[in-house]
Amino acid sequence: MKEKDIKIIEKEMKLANEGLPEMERDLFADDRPSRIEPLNKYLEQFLNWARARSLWILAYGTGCGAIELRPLMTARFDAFRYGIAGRPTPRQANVFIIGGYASLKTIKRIVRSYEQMQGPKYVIALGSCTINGGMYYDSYNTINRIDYYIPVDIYVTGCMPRPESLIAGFNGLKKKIQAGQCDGMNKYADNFDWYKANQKQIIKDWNMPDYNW
Amino acid sequence: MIETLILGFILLLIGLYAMLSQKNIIKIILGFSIADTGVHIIIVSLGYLKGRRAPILDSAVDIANSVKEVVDPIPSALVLTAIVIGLATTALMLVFAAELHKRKASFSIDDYKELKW
Amino acid sequence: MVNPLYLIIISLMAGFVLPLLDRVNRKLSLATFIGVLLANTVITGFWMHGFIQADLGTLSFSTAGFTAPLSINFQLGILEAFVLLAINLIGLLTGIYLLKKFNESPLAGMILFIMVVMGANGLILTRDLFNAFVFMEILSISTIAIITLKRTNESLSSGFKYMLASGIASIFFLLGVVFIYFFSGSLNLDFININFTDYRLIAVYMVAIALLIELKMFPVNGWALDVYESTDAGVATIISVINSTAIAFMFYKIMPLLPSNFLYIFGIIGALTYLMSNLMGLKQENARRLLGYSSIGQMGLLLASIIFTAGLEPVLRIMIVGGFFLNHLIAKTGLFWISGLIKKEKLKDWRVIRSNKSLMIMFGIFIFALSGFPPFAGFWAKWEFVKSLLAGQNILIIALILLGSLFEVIYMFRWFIQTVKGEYKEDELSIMPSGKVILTTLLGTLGFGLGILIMKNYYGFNFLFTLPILSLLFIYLIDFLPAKIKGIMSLGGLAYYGYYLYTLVQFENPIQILFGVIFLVGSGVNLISTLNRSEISKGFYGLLMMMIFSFGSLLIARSYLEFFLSWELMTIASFLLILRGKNAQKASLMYMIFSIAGAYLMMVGFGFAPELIGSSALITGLTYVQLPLISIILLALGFMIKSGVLGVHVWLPEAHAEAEADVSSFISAILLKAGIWGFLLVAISVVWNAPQFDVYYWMGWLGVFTALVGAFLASFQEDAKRLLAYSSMSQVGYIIAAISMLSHLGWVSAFYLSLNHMMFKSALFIAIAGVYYRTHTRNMYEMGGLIKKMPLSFISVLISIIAVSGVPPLSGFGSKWLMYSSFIERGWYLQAAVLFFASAVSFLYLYRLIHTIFLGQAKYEHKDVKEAPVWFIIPQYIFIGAIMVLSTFPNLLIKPLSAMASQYFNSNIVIDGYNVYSSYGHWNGNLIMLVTMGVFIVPLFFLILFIGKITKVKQFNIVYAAERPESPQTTHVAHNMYAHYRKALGGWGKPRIWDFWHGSAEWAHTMGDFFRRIYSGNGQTYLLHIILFFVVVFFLGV
Amino acid sequence: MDIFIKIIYAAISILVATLYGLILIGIVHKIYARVHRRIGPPVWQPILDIIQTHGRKVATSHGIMFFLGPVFRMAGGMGTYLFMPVIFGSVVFSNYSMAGDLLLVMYFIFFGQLGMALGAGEGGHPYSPLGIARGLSQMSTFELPFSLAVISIAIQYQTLNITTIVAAQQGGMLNWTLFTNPLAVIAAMISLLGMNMHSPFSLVLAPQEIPIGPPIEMNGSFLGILQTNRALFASAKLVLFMNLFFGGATNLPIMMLKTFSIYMFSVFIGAAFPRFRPEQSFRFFLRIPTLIGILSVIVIAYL
Repeated sequence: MKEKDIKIIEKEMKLANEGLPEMERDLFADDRPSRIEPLNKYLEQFLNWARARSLWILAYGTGCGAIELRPLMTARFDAFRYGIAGRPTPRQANVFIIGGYASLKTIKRIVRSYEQMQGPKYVIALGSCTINGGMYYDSYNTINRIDYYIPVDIYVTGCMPRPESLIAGFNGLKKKIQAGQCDGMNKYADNFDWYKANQKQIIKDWNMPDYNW
Repeated sequence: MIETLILGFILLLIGLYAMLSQKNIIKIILGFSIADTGVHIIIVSLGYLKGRRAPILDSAVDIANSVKEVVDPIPSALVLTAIVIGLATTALMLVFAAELHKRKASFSIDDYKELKW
Repeated sequence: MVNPLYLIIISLMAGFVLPLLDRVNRKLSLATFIGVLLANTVITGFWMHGFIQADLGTLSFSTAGFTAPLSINFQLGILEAFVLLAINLIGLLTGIYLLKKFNESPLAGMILFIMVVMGANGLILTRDLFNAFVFMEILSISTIAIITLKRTNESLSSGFKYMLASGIASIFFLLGVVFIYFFSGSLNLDFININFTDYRLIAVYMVAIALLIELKMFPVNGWALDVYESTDAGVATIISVINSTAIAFMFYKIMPLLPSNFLYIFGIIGALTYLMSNLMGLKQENARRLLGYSSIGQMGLLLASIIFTAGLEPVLRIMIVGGFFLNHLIAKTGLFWISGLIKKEKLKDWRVIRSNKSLMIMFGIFIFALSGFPPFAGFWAKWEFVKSLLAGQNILIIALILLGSLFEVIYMFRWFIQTVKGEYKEDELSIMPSGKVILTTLLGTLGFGLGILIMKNYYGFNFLFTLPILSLLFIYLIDFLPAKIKGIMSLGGLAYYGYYLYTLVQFENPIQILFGVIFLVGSGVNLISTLNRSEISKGFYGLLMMMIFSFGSLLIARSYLEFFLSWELMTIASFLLILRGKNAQKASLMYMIFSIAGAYLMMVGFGFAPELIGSSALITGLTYVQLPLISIILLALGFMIKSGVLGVHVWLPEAHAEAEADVSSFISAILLKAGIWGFLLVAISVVWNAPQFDVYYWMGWLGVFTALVGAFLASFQEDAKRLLAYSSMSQVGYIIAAISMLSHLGWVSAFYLSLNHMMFKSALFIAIAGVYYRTHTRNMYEMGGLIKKMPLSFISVLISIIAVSGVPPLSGFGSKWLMYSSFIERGWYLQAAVLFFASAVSFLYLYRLIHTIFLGQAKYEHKDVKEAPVWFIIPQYIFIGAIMVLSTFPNLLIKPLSAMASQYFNSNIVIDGYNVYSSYGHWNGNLIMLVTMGVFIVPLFFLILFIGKITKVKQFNIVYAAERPESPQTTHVAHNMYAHYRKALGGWGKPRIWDFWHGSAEWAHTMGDFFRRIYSGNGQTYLLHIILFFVVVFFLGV
Repeated sequence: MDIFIKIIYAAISILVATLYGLILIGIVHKIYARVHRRIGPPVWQPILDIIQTHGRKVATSHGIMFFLGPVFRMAGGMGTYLFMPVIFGSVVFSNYSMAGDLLLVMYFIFFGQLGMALGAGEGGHPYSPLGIARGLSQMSTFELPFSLAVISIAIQYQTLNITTIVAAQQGGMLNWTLFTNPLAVIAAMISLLGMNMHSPFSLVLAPQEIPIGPPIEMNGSFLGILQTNRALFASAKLVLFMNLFFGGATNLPIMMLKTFSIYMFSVFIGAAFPRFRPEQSFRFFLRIPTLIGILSVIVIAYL
C-alpha cells in the first residue's frame, strides 16, 4: 500500500466513542493512538540517556502505595538527586506509579491519566496488589492484574515496598529506558483493542471517549 | 373722600378674608362680591372731589363751566363697566357652583380637590 | 391698512349673528365661525405683509372720532402685527381642529372661542389700560366658560379655581389701573409720563402682579395646571398659546412703567418659574398636566426673556423673544393637539402614537423644538439669550434657565423615548390618519421651516452647515430603498464630501486633515459594516449621514455658533442612532441628558469667549484670542462630557452597550473624537494665551485617572460592549492627559493615539458586532471557544488588542512610547506612573475580552456558529491593514504629526531614518518589527522540527484531575474573572460615581415631588398663594 | 554583511544567556535542596529536563493559538533579552539595543506573556485562565512600583536609554543606582520578587492550588520551549535589573556574579516565606512598595 493510502485509512479509522452521548462526541477527539517508530539510532540513544535521567512522576496516588512517595521525595531519600521529580499534570509527566491496589473506580482514572500522558511514558507497578491482587485478590471491587489494562514497565513487589525498593525499581526503569526497552506507548497502541476490551469489561459507567487524548 | 376710601379697603379686606377662610363655595363667591364692591367704592371715592356734583350733564349743571362743577367722570365711567364685569364674573361663578353642586351635592371647596400636584 | 377695529367688530358681530345662523343650519354657523377666524388671520396677514414690504413705523388708530388720550386708541406696529398673525393663525388652526367638537356641542362654544381670540387681539392692540382690563376680563371669562366645553367634575372644579384666581387678579388689575389713573391722570400708556416711585409704586405693582398671576408664574399657578389637565385639548391649546401670549404682550406694554428693581425681580420670577415648573414636571406622569408644567415653564422663560432683553437692539430682541414665543407656540400647540388625538392620560400610554408614522415624527419634532435643538427657533433664541445675559453679567438667570432647561430636556426626552420605544401592540387602539393629523403635520412642518428660515436668512449659514439636515431629509425621501443601496449611496456621498472638503474648502491646518481622516475616512470604513443590514433600516442612514456631516462641519466651523450648531446636530443624530438599539431607552436618555448638560456648559463657555477676529476656521481663529479661565473650564468640561471623562462617564458604557451593534463602533471610535477635537481647540487657544491658573495641570490629572478608572471598570465587566466602552473611556483619558500636557511630544502622542484608537476600537467593535450577530449575546461568559468558528474575527481582535495594549511591535507601542517620553520630559512623573498602572491594568480587560469570547470552552449552542458576515470582516481588515502598515513604518505617521504639533511648540523630537529620538530615549519601529519577526520565526521552526507527532485534540480533551469536564459552562472560566482583584481593591472598587449620579437624579425628583405638594388642589390654597405672593414679592422688591 | 554578523552575535548572546539561565535554575534547585537538607539534583538537571521534554514522541495540540503560545513566549523572552545591552562596551553582547530604550524592554516583556496567555487560554483548561488572571492582576500591581522606580531613575539620569544609564553608573561602586537612588532600588527589588514569581508571590504556578496554572496543558516540545524561555527570560530580567540598578557589567563573569546575587535575593525570600493569597499579594504591592516608589520619585524630582 502506498503511504498516501495508509494515511487515508488511518484517518478513516476513527474511534466510535459510543460511551458518550451524541451531543458530547464533538467535544472529544476520536483519533486512534498509533505506533511511533524510533528515530535515528544515535539520536534515540542520546534521548534515552536524557529520559533516564529526567523522570517526571505523575502526582497521582492511586492506592495505599502513594504513602511511600512522600518519604521518597523528602530529605531522607531525596529522589530528586536522581532527576526524579513530581509533575502535577499527566501532560507533562512521563512516569506513572500505580500505588498498589486499583479499585474499579480508580482504574477508570488510571486509564484516563495514562492515556493523557505523552509518550514515551513508563509505568511502575508498586506492590503485590498490582501483580496478582495481593490481599485483595478476591475482592469484588479491585482488579487483580494491572497489566491487563495498561502496559507495565517494571514491578516493585512487596506489601508495602519501602522507598528503598522503589528507588531500586527506578534504577531498574532507568536501565530499561537507557537500553531502549521501555516501549509501553507503542505496546498500548499496537494492542489497543485488546486493552480497550479489557477495560470496558470492568468499567461499567463508561462515560468517556475510547481514547483520552 | 378718605372715609369711603377706607371703607372700600375694609370691604376689600373683608371680602378677601371671606374668600380665604370660608369653605362654602357660595360664601367664597359672596366674599368675592364684597371685595369687588370694595374695589368699586375705592374707584368712586378716588374720583370724588369734595362739594361737586355727579358728572351728569343735565339741566342742573352749567355745561360751559362743567369742568369745575362736577367730579372726575372717568372713575364713574370705569366703575360702571367694572360693575358689569363683576356681575358677569359673579354670575359665572354661581353657574359653576350650581353645576358643581349638581354633581357632588356639596358646596365645600374641600370636596373639589381631585386634581392636584 | 385695515383698521384693527374690524378685528373686534367682526368678532362681536359674529357673536350676535351666530345664534341666528345656527337656527338655520349648523353647517352655516360652522362656516361663519371659520370665516371669522380666517378673516382675522387674513387681515393680520396683510398687516404683516405690509410691514415687511415697507417700514411703516407704528400706526395708531383711534376710536369714536377722538384721538388719544380722549379716546381709546389701538397701536399697530410690526411687533403687534407679528404676534397677532401668530395667535390668529393658531386660533384658526385650533378652530379647524375643534370643528368636529363644535359640531356636536352647543353653539356657545364657538362664540366663546371667537371671544377668546377677540379678547386676545384687543389686549394686544389697545393702549388704554382700562380697555385692557375689559379685554382681559373678556378673555378670562370666555376662557373659563369655554373650559366647560368638556363637562366633567375635574374641568368644572378646575374652572372654578381658575375663576377665583382670575377674580383676584382682576381686582388687583382694576385697583392698579385706577391708582395709575389717580397718580398720573391718564389711562393711556402713551400719555402716562410720571415715575412710579415711593408710594405710587403700588399702582403699577398691582397691575404687574395681576398680569403675573394671569401668566401663571410660580407659585401662583396651581389652578392653571388643573385647567390644562382637565380641559379639552383644543381649549388647553388656546389657554397655553393665545391667552398667555396676549397677557405676556400686555406685560411687555406696561414694562416702561415698572421700576428696574421690580423688573429684575419679575425676571427672576420668570426664570424661577421656568426652573421650578420643569423641576416639578420631573415627577409628572399625566401627559396633559406635564404639558401644563412645560407650558407654564415656557411662559416663565418668555417673561424672563422679555425683561432681560430690554436693552438689546430690536432685531436681536425679536430674535430672542420671538424665537422663544414661536417655539412655544408651535411646539405646545402641536403637543396639545396630539394629546387630543391620543386620548390617553398616562405618559406611557402615548405609545399608541407609533401607529401613525407621521404623527410620531411630528411628536419628535415638537419635543426637539421644545428642548431647544437646532434648527428650531428655540435654539437660536437660547443661544442669543445666553450670550446677551452674559454680556449683562446675569449669571444667576443663566443658571436658573439652563438648569430649568435641563430638567425640561430630561422629562421631555424620557417621555419621547418611552413613547417611541414603549411596547406597542398592534391590536391597541390606533390613530387613524385624519384631518387633525394633517393639521398637526402642517404645524410641525411650519416650525421646521421657520427654523430653517432663521438659519438661512438671519445667520446666513453656508450650505455645508445645513448639509446634515438636508441629508437627513433627502435620505428620508428615498427611505423605501433597500439598506444596501442606501448604504452604498451614503458611502458615495461621503466620499464626495470628503473630496470636496479636501480640495475645495482647503483646510487651513494639517490637524484638520488628521481629524478629517478620523471623522470621515473612519466613518467611511465603518460604514461598510452597516451594509450587512438586510432589512430596509428605515431612518438609519439619514441619521448616520447627518452625524457624519456634522463631524465634517465641526472641522470647518468658523464661528462659535457654527461649531455649536454642528455640535447639536451631531447630538441629535447620535442620540437617535443610539435610541435605535433594542433596549436603549435608559442609555439614550442618559446620553441625551449628559450631552445637553455638556452643551449648556459649552454654550456659556462660548458666551464668555471673546469675539473671533476674521473668518478663518476655529482652529486658526482660537489661536489669537485670549479665552478667559471660566470659558476654558466650561468649554473643556463640555467637551470632556462628550468624551466620557471620569465623573461624567456614566452615560458612556450604557450608550455603547445598548446601541445597535454597528453603531457602537461609530460612537466609540469617532463620536468620542469629536469631544477630543473640541478639547484640542480649547487647548490650542491656551498655547499662546495661557491663563494665570494652570488649569491644564488638573485636567491632566483628570485624564490620567480617567485612564486608570476606565481600565479598572473595563476589567470588571461581563458585557463585551461595555468592556470596550470602558476601554474607550480609558483611552480617551490618555488622550486628554496628553493634550493637557501642552507640549510638543504630548500632542504628537495625543494625535497618534487618537488615530490609532479610531482604528483599533473600530476593528474591535465591528468584530464584537460580528460575534453578536452570530451568537446573539453580549455576555462574554455565554461565549467561548469561538476561535475555531470565527478565526478571521479572532485575528482581527488579536491584532487590535495588541495594538491597544501597546505591546511592541504594533503601533500601540508607538503611542505608549511617545506618551511616557512626553510625560517624563514634561515633568509629570507621578502622572506617568498612574498611566503605567492603567496600561498594565488594561491587559486585564484585553485578555478577558479575547479569552472569554474566543478561547476556552465552546458552548453547545454555538456549535453551528459561522464566521461573521463579510461586511463585518472587510472594514476590520482595512483597519488591521492600516495598523500593520503604520506599525512597520511608524515614520509615515510620526513625521506629519510632529509637523502638526510643531506649529504650536518647538519640536524636540528628531527623526532620522526609522529612528525617532526624544530627549529621553529612542525608538526604531522598523527594526523592532524585524527583530520581533526574527525571534518569532526561530522558535517556530524549532518547535515544528522537534514537536513529534501532533494530535489535534478537542475542547474536552483536557486533564481534569483524572476526571472529565462536566459541561462547557462549568469548565469555562469567564464570569467574574477578576474577583480577587475586586476584593483586593476593597472600598475603592465601589461604584461611587454611579451612586452620585443616581443620588442626584433621585434628589432632583424628590425635590420636584416636594415642591409640587404646594399645589394641593384646593382653590383656597391657591388664593392664599396669590395673596402671599403679592405681599412677599412686594417686600422683596422694596 | 553587517547584519549577518549582528545576527550571529545575537545568536551567541542568546545561547550564553540561556545556558546561564538554565544553570542558574539548577543552582537554585540545589540551594533549595540544601535548605531542605537534601543533596539535590545536579546543576545541569534543567538541561536534561529540556532534552527529555523535547524528546517526547507525541504531543497534543488544542489549536493554532495553543501551538503558537509557547512560540510567542519564547519570542518575548528572546526579544526582551535582545533589546538590552548585556555587557557594557561589548560588541557581541550589545544585542539590538539600538532599536529602542527602556520603555521598549518593559513593554516587550508583555509580548511573551500575552502570547502565552492566549495559547494557554485556547487549551481550554480552567486552571489556565485562573492562573493568567492571577498573573495579570499581580503583574499590574508590581508594575506600579517598578514603573515608579524606572521613572525615578529616568529623572536621575535624564535618559531612558539603557546604555547611557549603565554608562552613568561606571567608575566605582558608589556610582551605582543602588547607592545614588536607594529608594528606587528598594521599590524595584520588591517588584522583582513579584516578577520572579517565587513565593510568597508564586500565585500563577501555585502548586497545590491550581497545579502549575497556565501551562497545565502544555506538553512535549511546547513545555520544552517554555522551560528554555524560563531560563532566558530569568537572565534577561536579571540583566535588566543589573543594568538599571547595579552598575551594569563590563565582562561576562561580572555579569554572572551580579545577576546571580540579584537572583539570590528573591530565592532566599522565596525559600523562607509561604505563599500569599491573591488579594494579599495585590494589596502588598499597592501599599508599601508603591509608597517607596512615589517617595523615590519625589525625592529625586523635587528635593
